[in-house]
Amino acid sequence: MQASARFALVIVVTYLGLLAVTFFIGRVIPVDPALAVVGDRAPEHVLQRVREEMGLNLPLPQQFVRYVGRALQGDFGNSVLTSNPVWDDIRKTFPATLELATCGIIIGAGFGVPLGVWAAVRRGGLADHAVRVMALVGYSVPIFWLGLMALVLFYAKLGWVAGPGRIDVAYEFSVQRVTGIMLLDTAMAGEWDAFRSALSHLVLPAALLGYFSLAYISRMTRSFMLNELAQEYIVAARAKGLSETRIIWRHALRNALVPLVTVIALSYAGLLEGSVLTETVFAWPGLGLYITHSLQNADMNAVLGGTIVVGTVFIGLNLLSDALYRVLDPRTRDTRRGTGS
Amino acid sequence: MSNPARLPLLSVQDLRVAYPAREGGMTEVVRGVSFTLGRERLGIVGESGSGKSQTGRAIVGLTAPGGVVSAAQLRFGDVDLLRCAPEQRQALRGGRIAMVLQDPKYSLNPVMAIGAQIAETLQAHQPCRAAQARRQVLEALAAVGIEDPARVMKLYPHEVSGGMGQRAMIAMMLIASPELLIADEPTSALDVTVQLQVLGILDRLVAERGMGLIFISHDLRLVSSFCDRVLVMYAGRVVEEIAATELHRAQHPYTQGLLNCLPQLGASRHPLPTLDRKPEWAL
Amino acid sequence: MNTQPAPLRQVSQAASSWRAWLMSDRPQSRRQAALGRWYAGWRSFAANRLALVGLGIVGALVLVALLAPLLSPYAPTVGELGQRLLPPSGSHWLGTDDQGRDILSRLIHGSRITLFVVVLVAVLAAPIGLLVGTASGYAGGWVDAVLMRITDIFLAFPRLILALAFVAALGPGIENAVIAIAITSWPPYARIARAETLTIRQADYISAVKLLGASPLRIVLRHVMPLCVPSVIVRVTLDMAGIILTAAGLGFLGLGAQPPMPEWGAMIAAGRAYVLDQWWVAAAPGAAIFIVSLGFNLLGDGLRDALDPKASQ
Amino acid sequence: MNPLAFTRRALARAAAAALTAGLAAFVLPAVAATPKDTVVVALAFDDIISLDPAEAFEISAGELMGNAYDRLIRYDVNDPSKLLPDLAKGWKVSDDGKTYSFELKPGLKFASGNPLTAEDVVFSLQRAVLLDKTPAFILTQFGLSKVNVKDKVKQTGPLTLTMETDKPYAPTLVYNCLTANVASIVDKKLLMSKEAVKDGVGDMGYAWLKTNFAGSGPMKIREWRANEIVALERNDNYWGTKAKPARVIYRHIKESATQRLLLQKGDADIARNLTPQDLDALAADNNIQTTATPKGTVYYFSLNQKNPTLAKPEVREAFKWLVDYDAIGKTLIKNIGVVHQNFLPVGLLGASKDNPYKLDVARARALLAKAGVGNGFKVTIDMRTVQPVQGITEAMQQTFKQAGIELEILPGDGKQTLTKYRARTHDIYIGSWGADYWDPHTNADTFARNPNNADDAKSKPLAWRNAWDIPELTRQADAAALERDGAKRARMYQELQAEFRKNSPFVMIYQQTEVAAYRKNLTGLKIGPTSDSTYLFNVSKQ
Repeated sequence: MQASARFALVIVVTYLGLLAVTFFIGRVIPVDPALAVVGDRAPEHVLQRVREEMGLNLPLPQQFVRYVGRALQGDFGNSVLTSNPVWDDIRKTFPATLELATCGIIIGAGFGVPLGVWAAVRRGGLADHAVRVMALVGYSVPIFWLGLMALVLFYAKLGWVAGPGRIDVAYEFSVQRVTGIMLLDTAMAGEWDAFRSALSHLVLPAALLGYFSLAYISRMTRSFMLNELAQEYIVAARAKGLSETRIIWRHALRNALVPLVTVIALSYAGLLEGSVLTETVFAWPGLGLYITHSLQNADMNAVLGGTIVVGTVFIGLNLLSDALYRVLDPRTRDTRRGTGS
Repeated sequence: MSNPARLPLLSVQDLRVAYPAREGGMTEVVRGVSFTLGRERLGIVGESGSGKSQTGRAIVGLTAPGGVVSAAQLRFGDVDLLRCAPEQRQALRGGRIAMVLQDPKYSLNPVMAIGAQIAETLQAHQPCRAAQARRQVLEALAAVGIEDPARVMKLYPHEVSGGMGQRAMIAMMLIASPELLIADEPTSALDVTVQLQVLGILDRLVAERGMGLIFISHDLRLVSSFCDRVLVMYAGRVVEEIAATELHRAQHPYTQGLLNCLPQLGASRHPLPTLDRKPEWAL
Repeated sequence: MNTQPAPLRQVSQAASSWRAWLMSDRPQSRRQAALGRWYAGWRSFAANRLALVGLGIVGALVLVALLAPLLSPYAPTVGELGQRLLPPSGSHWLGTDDQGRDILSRLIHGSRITLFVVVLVAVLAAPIGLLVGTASGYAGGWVDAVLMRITDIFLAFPRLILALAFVAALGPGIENAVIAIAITSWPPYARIARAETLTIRQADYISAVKLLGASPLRIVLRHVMPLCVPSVIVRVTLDMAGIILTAAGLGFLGLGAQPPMPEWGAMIAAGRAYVLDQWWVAAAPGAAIFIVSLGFNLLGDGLRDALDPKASQ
Repeated sequence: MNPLAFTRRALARAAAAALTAGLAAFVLPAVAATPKDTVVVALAFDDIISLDPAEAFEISAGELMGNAYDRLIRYDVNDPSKLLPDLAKGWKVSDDGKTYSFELKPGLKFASGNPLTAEDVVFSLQRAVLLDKTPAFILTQFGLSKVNVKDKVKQTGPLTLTMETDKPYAPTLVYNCLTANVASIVDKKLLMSKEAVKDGVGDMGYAWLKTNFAGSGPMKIREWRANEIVALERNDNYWGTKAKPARVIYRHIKESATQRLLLQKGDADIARNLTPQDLDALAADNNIQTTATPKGTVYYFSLNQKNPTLAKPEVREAFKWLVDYDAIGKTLIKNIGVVHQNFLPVGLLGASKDNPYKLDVARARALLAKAGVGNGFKVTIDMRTVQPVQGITEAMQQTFKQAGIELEILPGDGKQTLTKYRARTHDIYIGSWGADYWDPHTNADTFARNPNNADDAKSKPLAWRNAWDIPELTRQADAAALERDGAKRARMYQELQAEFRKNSPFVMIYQQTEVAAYRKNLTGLKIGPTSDSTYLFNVSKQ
């Protein structure tokens, strides 16, 4: 009870912090937000009028109060750049990022964990080095460059996958967007051609993001596994005559999963911030691109909206990983059923 | 002494265990240990680092990666442990040779219910239905003197006391009814009162099931009171082998040293005897 | 890595006796113990070939940065439009860029910027993280609460966005990029330092120091922080690649480095327009970034295995 | 939970992911070739902020307006000096040159189906003035204001209307201004039905129209998804010949390389933002053709006269001798621009083609010495990080150096540099200026007019932004705007440009040529000289 109250407080504080930081950024950026609205050619009086409408002439504290006040009422206003309510924009852009990030993390975790386990089991062996190098390469390549190269190869030269964008123009309007997640929408509509098109647009960027999170996840898996494999209960398990497979997957990994969920959750959060660079290269209309573009034009309403979403995602995933932590590790469940003897 | 008519349960000739040294080359931690074991209680005593645990693990086949085990002979009943395939070694482990480890706090898997861990041993050696397994687990827990097995089964290691944990450990190791049990300091992590209970249980089960037991400990008194025969190890060698009842006649100064360190009721405690070590013993 | 302490020279006859001395498990002096520890660390580190490769790469980077003027065949910022976008050749090993500048020379000089960025960010961010982390970990209570909230806020904020914002706010210039990256990259260190502190705080010798009446400040600075340093160092080394990439990303988005500065990220950004035909313009700096960050990663990885008992063992 | 199952699941997911990846890789063909009735355009349109013709003033938005909204008159894309009727059947100006009257074609309809009458035209013009958004000045410069517009623009019959100006301007100027987007005709009935009233004041459908459509042009704007897609659809109620494509879809693609890939794969029919290199490469591809048109956009850099050094006439001239126009023309702007040293882009009335300046370091040095800064100085330039501007700036940085001028480049995003520029806090600014409407006055107005150089001036033309105080030129420019004799007017602009070339703090570099690359199976694509005259509705596809 009291814990949950403290937790609520924490969240409130975090949000206020996000608000403050965003506001601060919006004011320190040497861009006149009004200029973003009226453009280069605007006569002075138009610019001034807009500045007043945006309350840019008020003293800063007053501006901040207004800003927070509106935000607290959930009114993030309209985006200057898209003329839409910020929430509408986010409802359009976030699913795009969500789709990409989710596929990315599935690939990343789905391959990263087994690879990490493999490396740990074959510690110092060829497999270990192979996985290590592969992962470190993942850490080390500039993604925008790799992305473009991948496009050239798989899209332009080989024609295995579809190019930039989320779906072929042919289907752009045939499928109506319910969730905004193309794979779901197309599947729900039963438009399998559209589904295939969406999928083949998704594969490349998702694989790329997947690879990058794979790099991190496999490394962490490895070190967690090494840690577990050194434990006494592994010796016990061997003494019981269990097969290595069972010892590794059921005993060691099962324990390693406990810290691993946090790692995975966090890299998922990382992907959900939206990778500006990937989204640029693949013309993917996602959150990262939205926030960056808004930021560069001092469209602070949009930036705030985006930031709040990212912040929420971050907090949410932290909660989720805590919850999973409890599920996975009985020691964290505070049930004292035990007795001595 | 075991009955010579039957071939010994375990015979070890010139067992050596070596590990790669930080400074290149190999260092031997067990240096030519030999003994044979029937269906009896053998104690191995020595300070930490004397190689007693390594001897035990080498027999079970749990020498840590990097370690090299060699011996003139290492046979368990009719099986030549040196030459048999890893699979067979694995089948033996927990099946015919079991090992109880020191501290249940670490030797039980923290995220698995105790019952599941015990059942696992059984399943690994004599596949059987879940219900069947459950029944056997309950029996095993009861056998180690746990009143309400049904409840304990569902508990996780962190939820039980050390004593109960160690009993569970024993149950886990005995459920596949092995012929040889190696107990590596099974009680030194427990508080004294509990120690005796656990030893009692161990004693009973070994007797009932006619198992061979290798009891590894640093506590000479404990061993002498509990075993038929005692190997005294120092620096990787057996310095003395002696029947528990003959201990007071021990020849080797090291053994005597160990004995003198044991406080005797009535006798004055001053000056406190100290254990002296002579390098030549290690030769 | 030289493990021979000057004052004790006379002891040394042969290297082997040195090794013995270093690895004796009964060190005579604190120094011997410390050196012994380092030596052991170094041995397990050196056992990892990949880590040595990493060390080699980083070493090479430093060397190149130092000798840049001697190594580079041309001036990094002077070019001629007539000579632009030449493919790799005898006279221009890596070809020329869109301004007709020799790419190799730019890469070589760029190494200085990269090094500058990496080192400076590390030097700025790590201490901040250490200070915040240890302080909040040791003090606990509301200090902890406040500091950790702040950390969380920074963590919850999209990182590149934050960096972008700060660069935009601070104006162009590599130094500002460095500051921006530093500001965005301290929170993880704070987290680590805090975690370590929480465990260290319980240690008996800390209470001992307390009994001796040391001030909290002194305890944190002298007794807690030093113990957190290794794990933070490891983390920093592992992050350096990330730092390089972030800097490159900023350069790629047109922030940070000012033309004609041969900053690698900016070079990729410039080469991006020619990536399909004059691929080498972007590929060369791309490869450079790749190799260097790979180097840092291998190094950090090795360090972790060597220093961090959890990961190794 | 069963941990083994968990990890199995992880593996299963891995397998699944791998499978789908593989599937996509091999089963799926690269789904090339867009639908026959749809023209797909790859274009960077992140500049669009509104679809309301009274407000939209960005390049990409302009193109949409041109395709989706009608005006009274348009100019001939093939010869901009000729005017063509659009909605208006006829037009004339009174003898005193202050009253313009128009007569509409009969039976016009909006896309909505509503009839289009003089009422809508009057409403549209008045609305633009009353809303007073950025482009409103194109109309207000003729003396229209919020106060008087209701009587200055009047409906005189169901199909006739008149517009009064405060001075007898050159009719071509007035007409040309009426071809601009801001003079587009909007659907009064529809807009008023969408009007949002805030504290008693109606917004004339402004809020709604920002993201919607109320026009009568050949195409309808179906949807605008910012930074993703814009969809135009054939307007079947169009009064004239119906649009050729049923659908035109713009996809927002920022990278030239990406646009090129899409075009070559056939996933786009037209690519609009290609770099010189990509254009060169495409020349080899025989599925691809290109079309080019000189635009009304000129690139320049300007010296802030608030900086005492840059204010010296010799220094101003020196800079003009320190740009390697030749090399830049051959490389950085090859295919996408031609060197041009006058503020009027070629194609506008009276535009001069003289380009006297070339790279001459010696001469520049002499001038600098004369100005007393012979041993050089340091100066900063604010630059957008976009090509070719950045390339040109870096090239200049090198040539300047030869004359001892240290040029520090301050890269920044567009809005950032602009904020500084408008505050007159820069040293040197490099940028571009596009004609707002097809008349010389549009550029004269900003380059050669500075009615008030005070910091709090009402209008802030480029001359003001560089604190260039020019009462004399301003007078000449105003006179030219009023000159009704075309030939005479042309001459006046010639003189303006001559003076400007010599003494202005503006170094004009080049005039943009817009190039579009398109697939062979397209016909009828022509890039218009202004952003609002690229007509996609004429494009057909086999």
